[in-house]
Amino acid sequence: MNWLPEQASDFAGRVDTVIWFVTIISLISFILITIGLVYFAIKYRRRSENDETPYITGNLFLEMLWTVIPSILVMVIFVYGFVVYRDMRTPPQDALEVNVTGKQWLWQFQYQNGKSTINELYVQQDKPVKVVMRSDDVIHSFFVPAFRVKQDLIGGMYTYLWFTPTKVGIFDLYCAEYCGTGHSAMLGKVIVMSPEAYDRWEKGEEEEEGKAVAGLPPDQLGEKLYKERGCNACHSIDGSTLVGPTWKGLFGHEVSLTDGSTVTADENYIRQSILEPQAKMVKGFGPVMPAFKGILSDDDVAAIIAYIKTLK
Amino acid sequence: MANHTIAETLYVPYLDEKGILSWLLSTDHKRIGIMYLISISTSFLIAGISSLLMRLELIAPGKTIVDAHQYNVLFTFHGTVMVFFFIVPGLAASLGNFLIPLMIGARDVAFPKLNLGSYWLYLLGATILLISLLKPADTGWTFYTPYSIKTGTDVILLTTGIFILGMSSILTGLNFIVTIHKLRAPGMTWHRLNLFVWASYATAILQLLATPVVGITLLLLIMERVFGIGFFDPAKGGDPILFQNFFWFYSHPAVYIMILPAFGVISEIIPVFSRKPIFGYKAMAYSLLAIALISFLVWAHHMFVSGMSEVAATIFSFLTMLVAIPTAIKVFNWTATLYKGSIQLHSAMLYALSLIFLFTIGGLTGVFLGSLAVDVHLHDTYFVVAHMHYVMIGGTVMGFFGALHFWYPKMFGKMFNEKVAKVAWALIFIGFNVTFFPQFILGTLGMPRRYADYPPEFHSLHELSTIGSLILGIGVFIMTVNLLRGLTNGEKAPENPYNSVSLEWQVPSPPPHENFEKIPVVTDYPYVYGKKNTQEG
Amino acid sequence: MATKTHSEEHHHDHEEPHIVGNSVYIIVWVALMILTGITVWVARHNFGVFNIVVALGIASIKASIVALFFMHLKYEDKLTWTFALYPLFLLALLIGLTASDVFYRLSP
Amino acid sequence: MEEIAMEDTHSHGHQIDPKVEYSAAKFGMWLFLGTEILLFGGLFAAYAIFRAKYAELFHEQHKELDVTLGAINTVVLIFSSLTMAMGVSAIQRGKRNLLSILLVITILCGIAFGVNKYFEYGAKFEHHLTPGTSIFFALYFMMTGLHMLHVFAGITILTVLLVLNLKGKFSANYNTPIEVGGLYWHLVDLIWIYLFPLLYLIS
Ligand code: HEA
Ligand code: HEA
Ligand code: HEC
Ligand code: CUA
Ligand SMILES: [Cu+2]
Repeated sequence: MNWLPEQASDFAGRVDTVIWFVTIISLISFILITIGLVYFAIKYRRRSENDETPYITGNLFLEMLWTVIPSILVMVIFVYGFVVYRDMRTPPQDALEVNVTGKQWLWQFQYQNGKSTINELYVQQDKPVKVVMRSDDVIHSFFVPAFRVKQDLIGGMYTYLWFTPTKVGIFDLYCAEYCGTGHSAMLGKVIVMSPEAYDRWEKGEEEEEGKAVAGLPPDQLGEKLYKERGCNACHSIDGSTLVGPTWKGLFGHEVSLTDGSTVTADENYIRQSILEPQAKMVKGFGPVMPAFKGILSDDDVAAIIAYIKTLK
Repeated sequence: MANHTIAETLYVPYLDEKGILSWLLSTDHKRIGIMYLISISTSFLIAGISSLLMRLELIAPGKTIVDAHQYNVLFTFHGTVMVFFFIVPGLAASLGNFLIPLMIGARDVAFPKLNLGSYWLYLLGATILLISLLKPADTGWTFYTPYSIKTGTDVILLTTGIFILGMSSILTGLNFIVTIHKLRAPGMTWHRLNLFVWASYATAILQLLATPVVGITLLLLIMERVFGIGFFDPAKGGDPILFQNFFWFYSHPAVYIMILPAFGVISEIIPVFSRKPIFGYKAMAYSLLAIALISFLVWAHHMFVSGMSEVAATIFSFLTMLVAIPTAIKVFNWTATLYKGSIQLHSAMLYALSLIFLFTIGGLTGVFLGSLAVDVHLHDTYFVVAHMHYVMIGGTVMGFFGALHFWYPKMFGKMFNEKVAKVAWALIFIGFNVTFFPQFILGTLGMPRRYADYPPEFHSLHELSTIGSLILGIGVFIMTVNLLRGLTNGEKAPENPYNSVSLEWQVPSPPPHENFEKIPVVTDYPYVYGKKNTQEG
Repeated sequence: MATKTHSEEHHHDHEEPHIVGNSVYIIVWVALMILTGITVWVARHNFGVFNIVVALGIASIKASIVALFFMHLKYEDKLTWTFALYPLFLLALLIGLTASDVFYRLSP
Repeated sequence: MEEIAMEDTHSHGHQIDPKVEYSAAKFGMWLFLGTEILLFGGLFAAYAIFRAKYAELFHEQHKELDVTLGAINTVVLIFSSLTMAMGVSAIQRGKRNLLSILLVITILCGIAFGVNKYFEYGAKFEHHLTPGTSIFFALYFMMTGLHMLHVFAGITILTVLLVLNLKGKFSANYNTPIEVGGLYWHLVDLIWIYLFPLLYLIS
């Protein structure tokens, strides 16, 4: 039965056992009640208007029974859930720390080795990771179903969660706390690598990525960045308006700004719009786009511009 | 109205006086009940239509009919209208108003004018909600800060509307508590009260004492937006989780404001259609109070992953489990009432039985969410959406529909078409399950709630859910039309079509303005069905 | 609750307003003034953590006096007492359980 | 229909028995006071949390408040509670004119309280202390502001009662509204009794 997602962290299995445990208790109570309902409704259906019925007002023993048994069961459920939860809240000393900042509407990860990534969290298989989180604006929530972990990110305070990934692969990361228009687009990936691959990534992603990426023409690299860096959360390429203006037909066109002036969307304007978005605000939009200065390299920006040019 | 004695008056049904003002200015509890009934049903249908739009958007990944912002507006509207305009005032104010005085043998509630005032407040709140639609809010029905402080949409008007509705709710609760304490007919002791009255009493306590807290919370939210005070804004040293604590201090008890009257309703329906006394009357009565009292202790189970302290999470998970116990007693006692009965599957009874079945699913999934380790995974996923609809529709709305069919002849003196009612019930029952059962699976698979768009792997289950919602919509539509047609084309109802022994059926249908020609003297509780000497059959 | 209110049922048949003499009120008022004086005086001295305890203690005494005498709570039935005290209990819950969150949050 | 017998009792018509009405009205007001306590409760809870969190800030900023003005207002309100209570006794003894006088004094006290607060707020705004200044001032303005609203509501109620009394509506036999209105006025006093030390006397 595939009603639980794949298990890819060490306590995914334990959480699932709790879920199964509660499911079985629930199923038993539910089936008992359903049998009672259906059986009685059929067996004692009204045969005539003058059916005789007994005057039964209650039965202390039975009532005690179905007070005490559920009480015991729910206490067991509580304790079991608590025990597993306590372990989920107690990271081991040797866990690798990663800092996460949630912003409307992207994830920014900072690693201890000084690297930083957007919307992609790189971790190593079988190595515990402690994710220390904070929010730049409203509340977000870091949710990786395959790991069975979730924790809100809150402005003005740090929160954390931890997990040990057990499977190499790419896993979905969702924002689970409603955070505005781009909430459903605030998606990311957790990339679990084998120790060797992780080592290589640590030593220099550029090399590795660079090789693959170097072969790409700029506009295709731009398209890749458009998806990976989360531009697609706010900018469509089909002409529809999301949180930000569409990129379709943007290049070379007049853009009206909030201060009443207009500019032509040339390379410089777009470059500035990406690096310091609040410098020139497009009319009809709020100041919500994060600044990508220091996050996107000059080459990246050039690639994105090349990509925007293709969107006629 | 006040001074003539009954003996001089002929029987004049309360419905007879015509003209809109004779309604809007009436202090007759029955008329006020009917006005609430019309208002909340309208709210339900409107919010239901908005949910159909949401479901249509979700029928496939990508944009279907609305964009992300419009989707957010839709679920905010759906959630706030369903919760604050339909289900919280819902059964309590409409059925409570209509039935409590009839059931306790009184001529009206304790403060009839205040009662009318409550209804006007409701209308005022609804008007403000409508104005707020010029720039509809997109916060979700929970108004979590700091998003609700920052968003550019009109949160102030919407929360003002809800604040006013809160006042209405408080005054209704107050009125009912006083009525039940002070206006019972001679001989109507506490252990002879209808369970619906007990349920209304427990609900009224929650309305009276939980609502002010959400009132001040929303007021503070408004002040944050207007004056920039910083209780909930981390940028100003405030604490966003404090908002959640305050909000749920009300909103958890509020879920029992929603469900308790429905529990009351089916405790009336089941004995009548099984011709058996309710099983364990006292346990049923006191479990209602127990639920109401415990419900104040569990609010933070909505916040297990919010960054609240682990200590608090543990305390609240423990306390949450406790509510399951009185509820379990109720579920088992209803089932036991059927034993050796003479069961008639009237449409009202079908809804009552569906309530037991569906609410059990909803309640048990609540226990999943109350368990800490499980909630971490399931929080803010479609599992929660499914849970709440199973308890709110499978519980409250089933109770509401059951009540409509059950007291329809009492309220209007007419009959609806029973066959059509059964067809509508079947469509609603099937449609409901097809809509919301897949959502449990979506949730465990990790589909987050409040998503305007979703990854393709969730497509088929969402599609199924949308199809279900259309079946459900058709069912609701047929039911509505059937009930409305009954008003104009229905046959005249017999005085007491189900041979109920409960007090409200002993007066003519529809009841006269004064309810009772003579104030009755009550000698037994309202569930004396069956042969008394066959204690054990 | 039911049995309690049940007995109250016989009660309200002969519930009459309770007339309190003005002399009682004057005494109560003098007491309140003295207590107000004490709070202000105490506030000028430092008792460490006990400051808030003393301040709230005196305020509670004053509030009880107002409720008992000015508001006639002393002469009310159990029902009124229940509904006068229960909100206070809920308030304590609201503060206490919220504190169990706010003051036990661990930072990572 | 054997089980529930209907018998004739002597209550005819729609009017509720005045004794029931009296006890219902009073009980209703007590319930309402419970709501009010929890309405302020949110603020008290916020106060408790933030005071524990920002003890220093509270201590520093409370010095901006004028203890003398606060103390005068306390005395004024407590005195008005006294006159209100005496007013209730007065009408219960049938002394209608005395009630009018006492109500006038109570209302005047309420107004004096308001005027006092007006100057207090004015001084704060002059020093640019507004609800947005800090959490402490947010609490100060919210708590005293909400209380002030209640004082106004109380004054309105008492004025209506005064007019009705002047029209001769109340007597030793019928004075429920006076007693119930009095309860509300005492609540206003009761809340202030807490606000005063919590806001003005933090040491
Ligand atoms: C009518 C409304 C209603 C009712 C009655 C309930 C009843 C319960 N609810 Fe639910 N709940 C909601 C409406 C309701 N809820 C809503 C609207 C939300 C979402 C809010 C939002 O975020 O938007 C929510 C969310 C919600 C959460 C938060 C989930 C999350 O966001 O992470 C939790 C967590 O504990 C929870 C728990 C419970 C429990 C334990 C009960 C219990 O009362 C259930 C008790 C009943 C039973 C258990 C079944 C009968 C008993 C038996 C058959 C006996 C055998 C049982 C056992 C042995 C276990 N609910
Ligand atoms: C009482 C409460 C209640 C009720 C009855 C419903 C009823 C329904 N709800 Fe809703 N729902 C909530 C309370 C309720 N809901 C809340 C509180 C939320 C959370 C909001 C938030 O996240 O902030 C929510 C969220 C919610 C979501 C999740 C949104 C998201 O997280 O992205 C979904 C999605 O499927 C949904 C669907 C439905 C459907 C299909 C119905 C159906 O049952 C509706 C059935 C009714 C109809 C289909 C109307 C039929 C009428 C007609 C067809 C017209 C007839 C006209 C005439 C006769 C004149 N609801
Ligand atoms: C949080 C939402 C958001 C994200 C994520 C986002 N943007 Fe934007 N963007 C906006 C908004 C809103 C505007 C319009 C207001 C403004 O000019 O700042 C905008 C404007 C722009 C413009 C100017 C467009 C015009 O029509 O003039 C460019 C170019 C742009 N963004 C590029 C990017 C790139 C590249 C990325 C990703 C690396 C990105 N944006 C990510 C919200 C976003
Ligand atoms: Cu970020 Cu939702
Ligand atoms: Cu809850």
